[in-house]
Amino acid sequence: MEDQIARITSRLVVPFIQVYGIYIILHGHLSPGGSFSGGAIFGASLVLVALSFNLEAGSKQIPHNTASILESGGALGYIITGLVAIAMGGYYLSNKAAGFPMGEAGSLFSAGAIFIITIFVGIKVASTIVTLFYYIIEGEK
Amino acid sequence: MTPVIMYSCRASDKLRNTLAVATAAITFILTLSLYRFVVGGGEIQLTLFEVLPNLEISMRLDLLSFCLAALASFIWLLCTIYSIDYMAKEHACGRYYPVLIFTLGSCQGIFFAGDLFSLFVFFELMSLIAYILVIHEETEEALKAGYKYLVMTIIGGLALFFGMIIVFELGGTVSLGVGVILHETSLLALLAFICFLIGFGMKAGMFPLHVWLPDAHPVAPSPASALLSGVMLKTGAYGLIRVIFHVFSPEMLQAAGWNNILAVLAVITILLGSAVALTQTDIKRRLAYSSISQLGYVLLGLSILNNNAITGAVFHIFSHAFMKSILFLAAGAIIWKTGLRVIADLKGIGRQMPVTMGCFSVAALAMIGIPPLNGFLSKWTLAMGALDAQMPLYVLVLLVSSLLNALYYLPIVIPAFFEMPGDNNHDHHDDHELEFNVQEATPRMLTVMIILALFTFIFGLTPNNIAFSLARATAEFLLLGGAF
Amino acid sequence: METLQGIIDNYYYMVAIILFVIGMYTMLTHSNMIKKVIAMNIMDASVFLMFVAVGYAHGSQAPIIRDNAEILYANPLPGALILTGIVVAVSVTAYALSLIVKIYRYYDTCDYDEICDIRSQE
Amino acid sequence: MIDILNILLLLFLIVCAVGVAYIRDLLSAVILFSSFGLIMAIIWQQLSAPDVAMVEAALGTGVISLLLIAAISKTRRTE
Amino acid sequence: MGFTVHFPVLIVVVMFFTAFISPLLYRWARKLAAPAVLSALVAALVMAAALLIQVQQTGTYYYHMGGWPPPWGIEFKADPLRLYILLVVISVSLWIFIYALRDLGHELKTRVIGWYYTLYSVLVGSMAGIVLTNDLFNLFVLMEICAISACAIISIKEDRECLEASFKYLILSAMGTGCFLLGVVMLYMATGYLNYGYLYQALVEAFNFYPLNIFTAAALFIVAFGTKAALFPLHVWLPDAHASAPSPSSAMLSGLVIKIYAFALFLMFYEVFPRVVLEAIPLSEIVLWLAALGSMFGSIYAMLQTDLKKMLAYSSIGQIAYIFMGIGFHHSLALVGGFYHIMVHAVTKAMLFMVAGVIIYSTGVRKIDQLAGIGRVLPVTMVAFTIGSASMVGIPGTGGLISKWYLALSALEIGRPIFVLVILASSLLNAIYYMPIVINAFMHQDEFKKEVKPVPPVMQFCMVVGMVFIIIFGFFSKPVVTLLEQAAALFF
Repeated sequence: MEDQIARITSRLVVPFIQVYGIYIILHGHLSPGGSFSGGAIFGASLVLVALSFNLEAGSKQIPHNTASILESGGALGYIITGLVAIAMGGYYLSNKAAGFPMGEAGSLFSAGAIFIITIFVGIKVASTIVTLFYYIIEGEK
Repeated sequence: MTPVIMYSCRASDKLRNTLAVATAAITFILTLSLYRFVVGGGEIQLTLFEVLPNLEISMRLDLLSFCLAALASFIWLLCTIYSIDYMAKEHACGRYYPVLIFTLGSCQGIFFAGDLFSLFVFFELMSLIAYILVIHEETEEALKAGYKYLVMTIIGGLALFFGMIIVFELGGTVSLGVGVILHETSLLALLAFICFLIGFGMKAGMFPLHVWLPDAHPVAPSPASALLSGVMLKTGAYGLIRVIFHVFSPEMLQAAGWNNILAVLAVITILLGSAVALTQTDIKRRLAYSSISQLGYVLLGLSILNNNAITGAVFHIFSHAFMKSILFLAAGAIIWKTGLRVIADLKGIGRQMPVTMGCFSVAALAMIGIPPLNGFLSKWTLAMGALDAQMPLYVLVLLVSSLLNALYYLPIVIPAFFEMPGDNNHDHHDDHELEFNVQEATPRMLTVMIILALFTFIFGLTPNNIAFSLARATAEFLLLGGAF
Repeated sequence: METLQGIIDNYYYMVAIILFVIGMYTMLTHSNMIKKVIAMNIMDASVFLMFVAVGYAHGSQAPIIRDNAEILYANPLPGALILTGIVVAVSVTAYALSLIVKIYRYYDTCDYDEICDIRSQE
Repeated sequence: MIDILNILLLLFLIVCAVGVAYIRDLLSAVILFSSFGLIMAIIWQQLSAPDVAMVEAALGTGVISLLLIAAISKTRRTE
Repeated sequence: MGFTVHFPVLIVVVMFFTAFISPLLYRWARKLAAPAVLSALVAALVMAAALLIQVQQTGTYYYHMGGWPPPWGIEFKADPLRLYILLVVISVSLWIFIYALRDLGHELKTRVIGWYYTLYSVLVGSMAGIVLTNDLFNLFVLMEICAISACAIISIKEDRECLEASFKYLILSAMGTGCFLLGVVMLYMATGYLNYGYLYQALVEAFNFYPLNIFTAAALFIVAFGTKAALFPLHVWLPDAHASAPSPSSAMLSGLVIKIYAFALFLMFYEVFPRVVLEAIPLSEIVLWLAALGSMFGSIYAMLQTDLKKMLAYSSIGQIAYIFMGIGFHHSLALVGGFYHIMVHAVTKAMLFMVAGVIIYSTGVRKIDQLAGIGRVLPVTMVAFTIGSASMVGIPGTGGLISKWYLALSALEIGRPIFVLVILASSLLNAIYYMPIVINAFMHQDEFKKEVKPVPPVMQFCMVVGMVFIIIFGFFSKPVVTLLEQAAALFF
């Protein structure tokens, strides 16, 4: 995997991939895409680093512990957001009814709870993919 | 009212023994105390709690249950007393006594059960607990016999379960207190009848389901086999009586001819049991086969379904309980003292153990049906019943089997008294000569046997004794339509 | 002829079913575990294809709100469900692969038949 | 016209699937599988489900192939 | 209604929440992880019980996630039957978890115990979700989660058998899920709904137009749930998986997981497919005969086993068949019997696996023939085993009898005594393979030779609880049966 071309290309491409992933996550409610695909793209970019350089470089980008903490944290955030809806008087995961601030349709902050949830899920997916990759490649745990 | 099941405490041997005897005695006294009430025609139906809708654990007391309960607790009391000495050199008494008392409890439960379901529950409980008695010796043989016993018991239990479900399905209830449950014949009802026949017949050692019995009874400790033969077999007969009179009705059975199934099986049981007993060399095995044939009398009486026959059957339950207990206890005493089990070795033993063998002979004679012993009375009544039902054939059967009884009991009794040990000069018999210098069994064991033998006399000598009149009353009570 | 027409009209469904069968066949008959996992994905994808085809009306547009309200939208529900489905499939795959890697470490093969041989020899 | 494109894509899909089933080299099978995924993504785009297509492209093709390759690199390449 | 209105979703959410928080806790505050799961289970139990009381007073109600009404939104349904199953699931898993706390340290490496907590909570949460959900797609997702976590709690003990067994389980379960999803698509094609209630209504009409679709869907569902619940010919994965797993996992899998799928099949048959469909093709009949075969063959296979846990696993195949019979009879009494059996068997089989776990824990023995005389050294354990096997056989006084009673009764009620025979025959077979173990354990002459570690009190406590419950089920079944009868009456 120690290939010069791959390294340089990936060094060039990775930031763009990451920005694109974040874009997809954030605009999930406006355009096609969303947290799953965005998270996957973001996670894949991290894996790409590991593949094109070496594993140490990859794990420097996002250490294992952080990844697994983020994984749990993302899911927790999702659940808590849902619970907040109950606390605010709506049903579980309810959005507008629970009083999350809604923006104007078409703008970035227009979806209330969905926006928050999307971010959490994106984090979760990205970190999960990274963890899974290391899990398989290193084969321990 | 309900016999209280007590656990003997494990702390000390003495205390345990006393407690076991005391429990049996208390049970007996409690049961007896119901006598006045029952003879007055009283009945009690008592629901303890409901397991399922229309399916409860309930208690019931009437003449029949009283008879058997009294009988059972009496024999139990005596056997427990007997056990104290017998078991003294056995192992695992800490297990034996609680189990014994527990079995008594469940046995009383069977007799006092107020509906088929509780009957079934107690029946299974008793059978499974008795398993521990059967395999008490823990020898290879005992385990094998026990396993057979267990499997047959479970098959029987399942058959009962099937029959019970059919009854519940057809009749909507399984209570014994409502009189007849099934009024019409149908395929399902026949199936139910056969199932009950299998389930209870299994316990009663009916042909062809007797296979467990000759294995299981001999391997148990003698007091336990006395109980197994004397009392527990009767639970099967009791169950059949209940089924015949309270679930089905005699008229219906006669109309449908189903009682003939029972009759045929009973006849085969009688003859087969006697015939096979002849060929046995082990004394306890011979006694066990004899139990099979004797239970055949009871079943035959039930199948004839008239007053005399049922009186005979119920009375035979009594008399057989006494007789067989004596026989097993006496055999137990011999084994306990000498370790001999093979009949041929017992020659001349009557001289060393006169009282034991005396009791044994009395019971054996009773079995054969020599007047004035109780065996005669029950056979006589049965024969009368058969004649009443225009069935002289059955009388013939009775006679043949009595003859067979004589053939297999007398060879035990006569040589025991009138031959010298080792008469037939086989070399190996000489070894036993020394062992024959034995004393009688302990007084406690003797007392028990003597009491039982006395009862055999009393019940035979006076035709209007208490047991016979009870049996008579029961038969009338049953034929009148069972419960009211 | 009518059957043929039916097949032509519903070619998405047909293809989906064919793929499903191929996937299932491969999954159950091949003894290589990685092959099994790939086949499992093909099978899942075929079901998703079918699901999306159900939601698709001929000539309809992607369900994104635009100014022009006259457009015929495809049913967004299957899409939303399949998103979930794909994620689930990916997680199953990932889990299965990690199992395979571990099994390989114990048996030094990822062929199911060989594993059975090894186990039966013991 | 668009129908023909779709049918061609679908046929290609079947070919890929059959190929995956028959190729004994696992790495090639994985590559075929990822092309299968990409075609699937295109078909979903054709079926007006762009978000599904996107997820399929990212997860189904990218991540699964990645994981598969990782697994193969850890195990054996041929069947 | 007040706050209880949120309970259905809260039960699921609490479990998932715990699942994700427990690895974090395990990392930072190791002592808190187990109590967290425990308290979550207790909370879920309390909520389920409160919900049951609530529902009995006010009747069935629906919970719409995010406030979106069906047919689009995700819907949870709370009716007495589901809550009963839920209660069984949660209480049994609470009980197993208490046992697991002690046993896990023995069977697993310390490092993965935190993950075990996670998987355990996910498993419980997803089972609760499967029970409560009222929507096919949601069911699919939860089933997958359940399958993955079920596989994972097998494979977490990293030895060869576990890994292999869980891979087999995973593949077959993936096949099941594929079939299920295809069935869902078929139904969706025919009706355009995924919500049970809507489907039920729409299918009556759609049945005239797309009978083939609906038949296919039904068949696929049988395959799917049959695979997952180990219905007879599709059971191949179960013995390996359940036997090789760590004992708490086996208890969980055999006790609860397979029953959840049986329950899901029940929901399909009674809440999704209308009577018209089921009368048109003999679906219940197929299930019934498969169940009958299963109950016999499961027992016969069990007889041939030499490994204790494997025998228990095969016995599960025989026992799950009773539940399928309860579904297949199409009679309210049979439902009562089947559901009662869900509870009884959950407790019994979980307890038996605990017993197996204790035996392995304290002596290391797994083979049946090495158990001779073990009753003398582990009395409580083997008494538990005895009572458990008595319940399996259906000895009166144990819960097993009651469920068999109802099943047999309904078999007669619909006029098919042959199935009574099947039930009885399989009980007999059960007796044949359970009883020798009990006998050998207590009555064998030889002393037990292996070294024996003392059994921790927690484990003993758990087994005693199991025994007590089995006997309670045998005698005081009335409240549960009444509840079930009411619930079953809704379907007829």
